[in-house]
Amino acid sequence: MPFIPHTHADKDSMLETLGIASTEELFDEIPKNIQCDGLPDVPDGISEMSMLRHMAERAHNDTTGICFLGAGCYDHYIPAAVWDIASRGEFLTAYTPYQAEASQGTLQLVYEFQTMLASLTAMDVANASVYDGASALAEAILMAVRVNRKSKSRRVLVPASTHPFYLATVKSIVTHQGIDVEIVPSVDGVTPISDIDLDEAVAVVLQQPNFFGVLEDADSLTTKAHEAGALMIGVVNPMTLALLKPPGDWGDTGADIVCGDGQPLGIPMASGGPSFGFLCTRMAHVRQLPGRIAGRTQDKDGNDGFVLTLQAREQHIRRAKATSNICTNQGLLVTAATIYMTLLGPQGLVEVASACVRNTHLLVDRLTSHPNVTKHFNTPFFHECVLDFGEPADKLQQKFLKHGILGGHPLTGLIEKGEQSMLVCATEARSEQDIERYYEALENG
Amino acid sequence: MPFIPHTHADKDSMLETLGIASTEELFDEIPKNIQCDGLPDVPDGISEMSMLRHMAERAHNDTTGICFLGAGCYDHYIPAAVWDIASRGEFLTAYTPYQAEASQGTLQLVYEFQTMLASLTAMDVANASVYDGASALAEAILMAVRVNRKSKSRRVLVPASTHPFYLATVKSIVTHQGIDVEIVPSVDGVTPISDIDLDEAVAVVLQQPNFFGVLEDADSLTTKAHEAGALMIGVVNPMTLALLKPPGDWGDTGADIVCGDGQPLGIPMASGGPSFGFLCTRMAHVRQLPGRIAGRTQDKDGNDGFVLTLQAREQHIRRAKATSNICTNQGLLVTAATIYMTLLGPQGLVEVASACVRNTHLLVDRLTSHPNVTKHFNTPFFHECVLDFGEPADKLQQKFLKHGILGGHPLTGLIEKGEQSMLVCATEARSEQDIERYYEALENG
Amino acid sequence: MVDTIFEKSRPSRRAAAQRIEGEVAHQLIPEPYRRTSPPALPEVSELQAVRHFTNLARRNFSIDTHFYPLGSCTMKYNPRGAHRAAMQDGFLKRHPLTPTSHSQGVLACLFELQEILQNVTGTAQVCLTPMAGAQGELTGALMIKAYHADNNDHERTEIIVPTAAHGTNPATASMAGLVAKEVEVDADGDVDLESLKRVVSAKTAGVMLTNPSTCAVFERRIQAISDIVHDAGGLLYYDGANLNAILGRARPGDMQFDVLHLNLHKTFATPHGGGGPGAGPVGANERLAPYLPTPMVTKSDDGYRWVDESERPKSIGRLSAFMGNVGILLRAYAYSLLLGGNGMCNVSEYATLNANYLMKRLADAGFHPAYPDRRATHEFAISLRQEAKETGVTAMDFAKRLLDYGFHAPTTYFPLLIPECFLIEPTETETKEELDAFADAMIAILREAQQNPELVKQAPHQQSVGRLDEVHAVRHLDVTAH
Amino acid sequence: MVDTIFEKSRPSRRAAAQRIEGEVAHQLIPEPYRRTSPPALPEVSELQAVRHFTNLARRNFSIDTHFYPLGSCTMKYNPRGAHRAAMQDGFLKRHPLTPTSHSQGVLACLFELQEILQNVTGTAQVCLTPMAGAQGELTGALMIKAYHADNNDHERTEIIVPTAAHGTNPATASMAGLVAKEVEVDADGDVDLESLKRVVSAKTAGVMLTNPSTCAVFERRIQAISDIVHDAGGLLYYDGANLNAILGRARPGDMQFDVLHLNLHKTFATPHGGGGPGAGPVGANERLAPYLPTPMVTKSDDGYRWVDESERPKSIGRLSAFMGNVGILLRAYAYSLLLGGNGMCNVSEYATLNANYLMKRLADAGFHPAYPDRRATHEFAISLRQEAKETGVTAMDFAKRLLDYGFHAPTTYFPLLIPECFLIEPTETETKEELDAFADAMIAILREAQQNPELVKQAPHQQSVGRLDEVHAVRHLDVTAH
Ligand SMILES: Cc1ncc(COP(=O)(O)O)c(C=O)c1O
Ligand SMILES: Cc1ncc(COP(=O)(O)O)c(C=O)c1O
Repeated sequence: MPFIPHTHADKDSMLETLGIASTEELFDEIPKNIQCDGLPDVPDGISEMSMLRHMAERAHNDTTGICFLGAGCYDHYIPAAVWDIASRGEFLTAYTPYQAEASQGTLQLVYEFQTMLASLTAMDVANASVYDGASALAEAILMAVRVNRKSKSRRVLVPASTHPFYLATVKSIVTHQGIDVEIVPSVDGVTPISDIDLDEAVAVVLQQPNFFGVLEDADSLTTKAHEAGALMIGVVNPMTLALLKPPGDWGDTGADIVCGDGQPLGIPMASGGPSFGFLCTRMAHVRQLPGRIAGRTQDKDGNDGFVLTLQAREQHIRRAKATSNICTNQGLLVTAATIYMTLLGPQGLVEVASACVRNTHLLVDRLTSHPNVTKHFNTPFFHECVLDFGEPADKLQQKFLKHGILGGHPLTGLIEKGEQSMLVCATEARSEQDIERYYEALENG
Repeated sequence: MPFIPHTHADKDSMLETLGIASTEELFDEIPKNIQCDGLPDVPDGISEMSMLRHMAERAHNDTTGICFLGAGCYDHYIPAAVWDIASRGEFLTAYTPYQAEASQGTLQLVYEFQTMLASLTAMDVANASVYDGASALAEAILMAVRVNRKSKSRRVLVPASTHPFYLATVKSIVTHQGIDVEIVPSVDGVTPISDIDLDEAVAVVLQQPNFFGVLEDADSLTTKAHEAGALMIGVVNPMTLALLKPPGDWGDTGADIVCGDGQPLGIPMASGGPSFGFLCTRMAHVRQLPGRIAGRTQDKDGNDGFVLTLQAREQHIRRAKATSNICTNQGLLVTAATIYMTLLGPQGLVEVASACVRNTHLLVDRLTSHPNVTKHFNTPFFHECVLDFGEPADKLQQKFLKHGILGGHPLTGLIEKGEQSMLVCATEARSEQDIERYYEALENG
Repeated sequence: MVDTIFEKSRPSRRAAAQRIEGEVAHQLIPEPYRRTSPPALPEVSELQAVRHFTNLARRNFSIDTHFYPLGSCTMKYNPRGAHRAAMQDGFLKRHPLTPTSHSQGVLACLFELQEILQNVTGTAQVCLTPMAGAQGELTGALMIKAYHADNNDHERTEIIVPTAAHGTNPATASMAGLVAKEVEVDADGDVDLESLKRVVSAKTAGVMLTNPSTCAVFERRIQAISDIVHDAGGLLYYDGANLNAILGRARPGDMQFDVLHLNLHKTFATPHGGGGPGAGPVGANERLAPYLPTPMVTKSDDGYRWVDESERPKSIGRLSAFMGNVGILLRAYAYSLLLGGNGMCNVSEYATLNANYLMKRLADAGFHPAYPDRRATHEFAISLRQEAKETGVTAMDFAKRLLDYGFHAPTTYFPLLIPECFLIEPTETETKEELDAFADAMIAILREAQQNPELVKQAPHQQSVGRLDEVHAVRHLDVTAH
Repeated sequence: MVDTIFEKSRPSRRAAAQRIEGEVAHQLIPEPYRRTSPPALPEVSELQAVRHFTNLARRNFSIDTHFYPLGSCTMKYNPRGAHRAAMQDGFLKRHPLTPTSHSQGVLACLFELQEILQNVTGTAQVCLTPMAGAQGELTGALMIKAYHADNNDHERTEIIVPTAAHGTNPATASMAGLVAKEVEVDADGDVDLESLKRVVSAKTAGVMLTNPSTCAVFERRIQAISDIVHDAGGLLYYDGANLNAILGRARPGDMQFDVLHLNLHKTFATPHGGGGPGAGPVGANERLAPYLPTPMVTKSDDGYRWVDESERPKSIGRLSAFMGNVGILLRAYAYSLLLGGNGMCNVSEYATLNANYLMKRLADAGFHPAYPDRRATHEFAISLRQEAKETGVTAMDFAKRLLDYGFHAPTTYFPLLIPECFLIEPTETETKEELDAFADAMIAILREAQQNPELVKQAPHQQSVGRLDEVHAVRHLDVTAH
């Protein structure tokens, strides 16, 4: 009984208090025919030592090499302090701060997080978290439809240059509320803003930089969307906002809703999760924002303190009319991201973003110096770029892996001639030697 | 300036308060001729990311394989909770609990540690820590000489079966106080108790199990020592005391001073340090015990609390007459060991010790089933044993390493024909497959 | 409160060990795309950051520091070993799009976890990707919809939930484009069958039930409910939030549920992280399994691999960018290895023993269990209505005062149908001594309520802040520091 | 206090995930060697253990939670990155007796650290093994003895220490079998040269000095002292506890010191761990280098390797079972990589700026620096004698009251020659705001001492316990729970 503290004496005395002979009696309200006889098909428990040995072997199996994969999940360096602090029991093993007075740590941190994210995106408010970037986009679209009551349509435009898994998630989730997701094809890796028909659209989405790493004309689309009475939803990588114009400043009056995935802010790649999704918006729309929000208030003596606020939006109060069904969110990752942003500060984040841009440009220059390799698009990119390798990307990837290089994301089916293309990425964690090793793998592959 | 928070504005305003133009002036009392111009030979600082990348490569270099080395440092399994808690900032970054009211965490923990160690050794009191097992033995000998005032001699007997590095350390340290360390040769791996001449000895040392893993006749030696007016000093591995008779119960009235290294109690091998040395004794001798001791007391309202006690023994009060010069000790390791002993409990420690004994016996049986391999001594052993391999041990060890086996400690110069012998050890962390892999390495070596 | 991190910020101060060498890359970004003013992130030293967040942490109650009997949340011990297992470099540094050839370690863990959860729930297949209970619910609702659509049964637009249901159930219904229909709960906490029969119709897509229910009693007539709903062509969804009560003792699959989710952050002890993350794997019987989301993990001769829509054409699709909260799944896998099938049976036994014991102690002291004639399950509800009437001290006041006694408060005011409700879930990992201390605190507070009600109404008194004004927070909305 | 872990213990309770499968091995141990009754270790669950020690941790002040200006101890920020670097598996799992062939990683780190420390101190060779400052001192004293013995200079049995010296200095002398002779310090905090000349003789083995001294001022006449001692045939030992003040700005080797230790847990920011571990590497000039302890690390064509007595016949030998506190050495190495030579120079600059600023603020507020005409170094002493006389509030009372203001107290009553002394060392990693807040607290306490002295004398009031009775602790010795 690994974590059960009861001694025989404890059990006996508790049974005695209850006036029963055995714990079996406690289950006498469960109809006999649905009781099962244990879990014979689940092996018996093992010790922590054996479990860790087993899982260490498994983890060891998956050590792959130098990562040039991005595509929505990035190999950034995480300062040691981030997880040392986030793993403290008081952060790790608390739950939703329902009892505010016993949760001031988490609540103040969330308030600070909201401030940072709002500033990063140049929006007024941020929530403290939905599940991930993909589900955040789904929530953003649902929110846009609730907010934009003027619009009678349920037509939402989403560029094909959006992350394909985000697109898939959006489709799974939002179509059930009668929303019509229309994909806008891209041309040369970017969304052709002037060609878009915004008639009757309730909202338009734009990912910046887009899935292919390419910079979109967010200013024009935002202005155009607003002119057409549509809301503008930005999907962003928060790290890039150290250098890129924040969505709050896009076009005429900025995006209306901003969402994205927080993984680049101090969250390990960890097979893609847990990470966290965020949503920011204008104060006018805050009551339609899903997810937890902390607010500053006062205690009975007039001292400042923090509580969960605007809970009337949430399922535990509003039930069927809630802004979302979300309850458990990704709080611990918000904690880590807040510590990360604090340790980096504005200057640190600029340096990380700059190194990512620089390294990816270096990588692209180096790889395209090889006769077989060319850039697929000729557009400005941030820290990801599509390269054509002139041979099947799947096989090439396996060859690279033999040299300890995780070379990129094959784009089969995602762009024209994608079978020979990969989306590559070099973060600040890649060195010039790493890039050179990639080139060598390419030459010797 | 990695960890310096000063902005230009801070610096300027501080200089202004000080009424000086530059920080250079603050150093104007240092004669110019001994000032140096920076540290040109120390390379410039690098980022945490670069440092960790560099040190990860170094650490990776040293990954050796399955450890069958013991000889004073043991590869035990450490429950995950031990270092998660010991690494909390409040334990990691506090110092000696001089301000007791702001250090109740460390002080109560030390008090609990003392209780556990005293119980484990069957002694009355324990200190909370000296540097390591070797220096603990040196301190124990110095202490014995102080305690045993009746004895006019300074003759201390130490068996040759004691850990050779402990012997070396003792020699470096104690001889300067005019103490005469006499080595008692061992016969067949054990100390020949009846042959020992205890005349005028002030103290006798016995390591149990001894360096060769062999069990010594501690009972007889203790009684004999006491009859001769000498103090008995036991050197023990605390983990073994789950199964072995504790020194407090040796012979007639038990050992007088017990020391050893705490590494087996939740401390990583980490190249042999930091670990901690411990010392236990009878209440009558507590004022001669070096090192920190926590005591329970009361606060002004009569509530229980903890303080450092008997500080008059220590250098900061007693100066030249102190029991030892020790100041900074190995507190954090005491913290880890206390958590470790708590998580294991008496039953867990018995299981660990049993598994060590079982595994080493399995290992010895398996290896000696090979025609070239024999036991060097034919005496009962605990979890280490000397095996003769019939070929040079140094070379054999390199062969084993090629198979991922760290095979043992070559005994060149330590026993007769030691060039072909190794001290081997299998802790609870070794599996039957590990042992089988060792055998295969032996066969295929 | 302590100063916010922004008050500690000074222009151009920084944690310089986190610097990255090299030039700012402005020139690589065409001008119209550039940011012109830096974000207002705090500018502090590394020590300031460490000290600030360490001290914030110290202002939280948590399982590691306090008894935390939050009903419906299963705040049991979160093994540090499981955390360690998931925090290994091999797992943390794995990119989600790493080829299968180099992912056999994590895939093996996930595959085995699928199998374990199938066994535990009595379902045919399990998909691990949903990222919390509520996403699991949405998954189930969408699967039910997809099933009916597949059968050209397009009129089934209603989903039935008990009045006592958790808020996520009706909210999920809406999110799935279904209409939540409430069904009454009778005086004993069971679903009222007559009420159920009235609400069931040809429009019924399904029913969502928790069993044990959110009233903290076992739904005894589950068979009858199942028959009524199934006969009407509806499906049964099991909300697994309360699985801790019956782990290894009764399986939802054996109760005729068609689809269900588990809350790994509850039953499988993954840390709650101050609000999350969790994981809400979904299991289904043969009938509904084809609709499970993607990706899932399968095993074939040449190892483990992902399965996506190409092989599962009926799947409702993808619910997250990658594979859900893998890190949490790994912790749950580690936990299930530690417990094993035998250990899981002990969980429900001792969780139930603890709840019944604490309920008895409180009842003996004069408190009022919501369902005095029923067994407690892994948790139980008491109503403080009478105490509130007699002393003016509400359940919320009791909750706040408990903090001063060193206990996190139970869940308050849920389920809504029990007035002045405390939903108390001690979990199996707490000692009898801790339960006794909690009961003693409740008794002491009751005495305070009788003798000095203001003391309790003004509580807490020993926390870093006094009772906080939630109404003020909404009226004077202050959600960012700038 | 909270209950001790023993009060939480119950017979046969345990943290069962820590079980090891298999039989108890009694039969493998001959009967006379067996233990017959189990040790009284606590029997608790894993949650109880985690909760107990987590809550104990929360009762500590520490650098990570509080300003901790403990003079002579250099309580600066301990970088988490350095801790992470040393806690890597490759380092943690290395057995100390692993062959050199498989230890090149750690050996390279240690070798480079030796080189860095040689550079930093201006010495010819450094040995890393001493495990704290005091062991470094003993090492130095033994080396001095060995040197004189080697020169057949057997009468040199005395070692000179200033009256203000740290207690470890005279204690070390005794441990080395030398006699500590005190030398006076003058009114400005410098060693009194006349006094020195009187005490120096043909019996002088050497002198032990800290510079800056424990009076927290720089010993200006170091050259003269060196000449006097060297001329008399004695050697100079440098106690490196205060190196933070002059890092990268003045090197002990350049001041004619023959042998010295560093405190890596001070100057090189390795965590103090609630009392330790530390590391006290010893450096020596060409004359004394042959006597350095073993093992040391050297580099040759085929890599790094250990050097032992066989190659260093004059060595004083071994001071620990293996290689000292390697884990701490790795942290110090990481720290020195982070700082680099340039960063080290900043350390002394800002440590000194902080100390001088805080001294000025306190002096301006009416407090009395012990050496008002001297520069502060990285620390400074104030005397509260006058305040004590006027208000009856002692330095200890001030110290206890500071805790209530959220500051760890400075070092009190050291050096002994300064009455009612506070030795205050802010370190370079604290902000100006923190220093200002500390100064404000001191001013506020002074006002309290004047207006309501009992408040201060009864302090602390806001800690987990009130003022503890140390005399009671000695009189009623209670050092184990059983
Ligand atoms: C009964 C019940 N159902 C569903 C949920 C939702 O689960 P989650 O918070 O993981 O989304 C909860 C969570 O508290 C619950 O208690
Ligand atoms: C001046 C001085 N010398 C020596 C020491 C002893 O160093 P350690 O505590 O590392 O043994 C100290 C420690 O505080 C000190 O301040």
